[in-house]
Amino acid sequence: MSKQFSYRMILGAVFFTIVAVFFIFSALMMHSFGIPAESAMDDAIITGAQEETGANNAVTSVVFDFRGFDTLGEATILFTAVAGVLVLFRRLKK
Amino acid sequence: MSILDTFVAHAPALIVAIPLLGAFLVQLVGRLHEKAKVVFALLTILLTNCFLYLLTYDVFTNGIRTYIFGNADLTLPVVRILFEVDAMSIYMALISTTLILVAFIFSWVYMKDNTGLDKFYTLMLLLTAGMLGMVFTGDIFNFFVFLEITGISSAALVAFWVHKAEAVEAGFKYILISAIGALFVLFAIALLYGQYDALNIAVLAQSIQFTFLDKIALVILLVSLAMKAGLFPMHMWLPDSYSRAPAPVTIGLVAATLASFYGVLRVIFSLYGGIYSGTDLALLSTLTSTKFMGSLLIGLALLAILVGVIMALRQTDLKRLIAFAAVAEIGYMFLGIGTWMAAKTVHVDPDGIATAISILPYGNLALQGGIFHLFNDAFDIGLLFLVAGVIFFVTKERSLDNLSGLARHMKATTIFFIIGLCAVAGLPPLNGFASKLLLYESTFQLNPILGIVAIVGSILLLAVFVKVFYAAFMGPDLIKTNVHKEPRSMIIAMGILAAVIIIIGLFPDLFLTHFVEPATDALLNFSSYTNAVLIGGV
Amino acid sequence: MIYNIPYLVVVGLILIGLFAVMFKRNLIKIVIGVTLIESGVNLFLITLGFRKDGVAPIFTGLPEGVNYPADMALPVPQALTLTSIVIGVAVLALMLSMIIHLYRHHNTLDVSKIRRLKE
Amino acid sequence: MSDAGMSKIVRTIASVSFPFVLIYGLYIIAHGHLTPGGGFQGGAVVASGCAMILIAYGSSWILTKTKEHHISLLEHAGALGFIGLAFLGLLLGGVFFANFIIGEPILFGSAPALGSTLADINTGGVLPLMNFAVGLKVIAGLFSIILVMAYASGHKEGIQ
Repeated sequence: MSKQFSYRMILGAVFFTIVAVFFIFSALMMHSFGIPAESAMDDAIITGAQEETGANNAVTSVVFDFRGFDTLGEATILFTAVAGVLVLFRRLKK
Repeated sequence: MSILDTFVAHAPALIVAIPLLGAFLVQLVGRLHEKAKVVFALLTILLTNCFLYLLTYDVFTNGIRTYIFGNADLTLPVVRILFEVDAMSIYMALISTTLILVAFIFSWVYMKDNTGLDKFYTLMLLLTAGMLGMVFTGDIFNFFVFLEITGISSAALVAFWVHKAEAVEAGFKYILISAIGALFVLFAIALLYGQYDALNIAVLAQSIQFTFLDKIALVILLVSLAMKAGLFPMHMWLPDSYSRAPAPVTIGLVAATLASFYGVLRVIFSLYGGIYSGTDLALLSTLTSTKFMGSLLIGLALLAILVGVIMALRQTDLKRLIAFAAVAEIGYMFLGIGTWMAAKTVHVDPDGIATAISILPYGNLALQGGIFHLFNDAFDIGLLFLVAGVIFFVTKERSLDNLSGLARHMKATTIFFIIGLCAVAGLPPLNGFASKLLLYESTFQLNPILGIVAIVGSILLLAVFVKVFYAAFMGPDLIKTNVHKEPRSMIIAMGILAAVIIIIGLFPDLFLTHFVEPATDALLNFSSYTNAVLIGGV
Repeated sequence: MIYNIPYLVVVGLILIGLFAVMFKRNLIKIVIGVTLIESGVNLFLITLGFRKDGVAPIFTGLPEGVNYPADMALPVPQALTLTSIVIGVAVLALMLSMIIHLYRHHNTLDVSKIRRLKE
Repeated sequence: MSDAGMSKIVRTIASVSFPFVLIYGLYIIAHGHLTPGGGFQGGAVVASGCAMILIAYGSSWILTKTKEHHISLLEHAGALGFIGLAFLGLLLGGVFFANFIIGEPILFGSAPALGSTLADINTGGVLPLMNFAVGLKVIAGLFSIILVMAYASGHKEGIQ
């Protein structure tokens, strides 16, 4: 246990406490569970899902249509991870 | 509608989609021929650049352009993802694509002895797509997705030389930092979503009330994005990953760091722009918090400058030294934002009643300086990293103790290093001087000490690099005899950056009026950013 | 206030994860901490989308008498959570691969013994 | 460990239950636009089935049956299919990610009646196609991650 290490521990503990206090406060100040404060966007999606996308499953309609570009990004992330893992375990000699 | 108009209309989507498509294809193309993947990756970036130049012309003449995915009509409430491209996004995208183009040219010879090159180019293209997505998107969750793409691909690239323990360690640090940072960004997004049921930045910006939860979300967003941008107390990952990655990847990382910095700008000026960029009297109650945040950013920025420079003085590893100089440069950029925030003032009439809020002129000057410096930092630090890469490639040495007399063998590299040195230190004929002068002037007006610290930082940077110059380029010849000339592709790559540095150094006014000022105005013009979405500006 | 217990659970999960990341010295435990934070954030997103007495936002075989959209859970947080889970898997895979390499290089998982990059 | 495979009992149970896992996963993918599920979820189910086979038989055995780059090819096919559908939306529907099939008299083209309906697979436009593309991508992607990591934990030299 070097001196620098304990110094870091104290700083970390202070930081952690601050984060904890703020997070607990924010949890207490959220709107009540089960009663969304605002739902205009989601209501529009639920009503529009069948007509606009032809899907009975509103979640799928969000995933692939309303927010399709996010899903492209998500598939890209999986692709990135596969490429990354393959890079890390590649053969190093030609 | 002519074919060119069609291209411009779809350019925002295509600029992100083309590198993605290229990334999906490059491994298949790479099976054809050894060099095919490099050529293909270069062509992809060039095509992206073509669309970007078209879009640049359009945005700088016609203003903000939006692109809605999946449906051409904008319906309220905004349910679909949309891209919102303003001058600031274009400014960032130009920097990123140019740096990536240079990195690809540089990697032609630099990476030729490595295996797994097809995946290297895949990851580089994904990194490009991620950065471009980050700067173009107008949707905050989409921003998070692209932040993750950028983070994951760059972490894998940092660890590209897996046979070196330090590279893997740096990669692990990077992915840990970026994963935690991104998760906290997501938490903040969820806080905002839970209150306003919106994910579009413009819609959120319009409806934000600055409640306690909004403040927490703001703090989380700023801290995690500043961490990814390498601001002072959270910069520890930056020298590790910058110095251990292959040189072309380091260039990409510089651009990725700046994309995170762009996130900070977007959060302050667009997402919370109603509070921070507004000058309504109704904002009087938030003025204290604005000024406090400004002072906090100034303090951290000054510490970043000093710590970066002092740590750079102590380094013997060339790339690590440049990385600490990069920490200092990032400090200058944050100094610009901080000064802008602190430069708000209240006008009081004789009865002591506040009549108006305004931003002092030097505030805008400081912001311009910061944004100008963003560009200069990318190119100067990028050039220096390339020089370090060439030295590493030729001599296989990274420690300054073992380098000497390089100027005898590598004339071109020496010249490029001198250009980079002068630009980073902010010497008059080059671009670093123009932006730093703006920062000195404006910060000096806020508080003389700030200006003095900024100047001292620059002088120390000069000292650092002069020391490097004497250690590495001057002095007796190397004992090693296997020093050969630098390959031509590397000279071209460095030449592009040096040419940009010199041209902008010679004509800073033109660049300032045609690029920096529109970008700054786009950031400051909060209502046009929100109105482009809310009052259908398709 | 009593209805905010789900949010407190979320915050608890995130804090446990953060604690593990900040104070544990075993690499695997640090990664477990990251996944805990991620689960906390995912849970937070899902709790935001819940509507009291709501049904899943799926029209196939929807029971009689459900008036939508007022009685349906919000679909967007579920889609966001899906995205976030996949991102979590990707990050986890890459982290574990790097840990395998670090273990090969150093023969230990202790952070304090691995750290070579200092200053 | 992961390389040697496991006992005969485990192998037999794994190979008997694998087809059921496969069919269940494919069902989830195919009905993604109608019932809970979709490309990611179904793909994860199938990939976990593949992981079960991998654990039962060992990564070396798998690598004698198939090569890693074949799986990688499948993943590319999935990714290209997905982004290709998005580009087709640009060409045929006028916008990137346009749902260009819905309303056309082709497969998946019809729109469902509003409100509570029975499951009709012939709806959803590009959604089922995207589900398939993403499903393929997730199966191949997750399986190649697991395969490479399992192989790497037993062997020093890299794969491919």
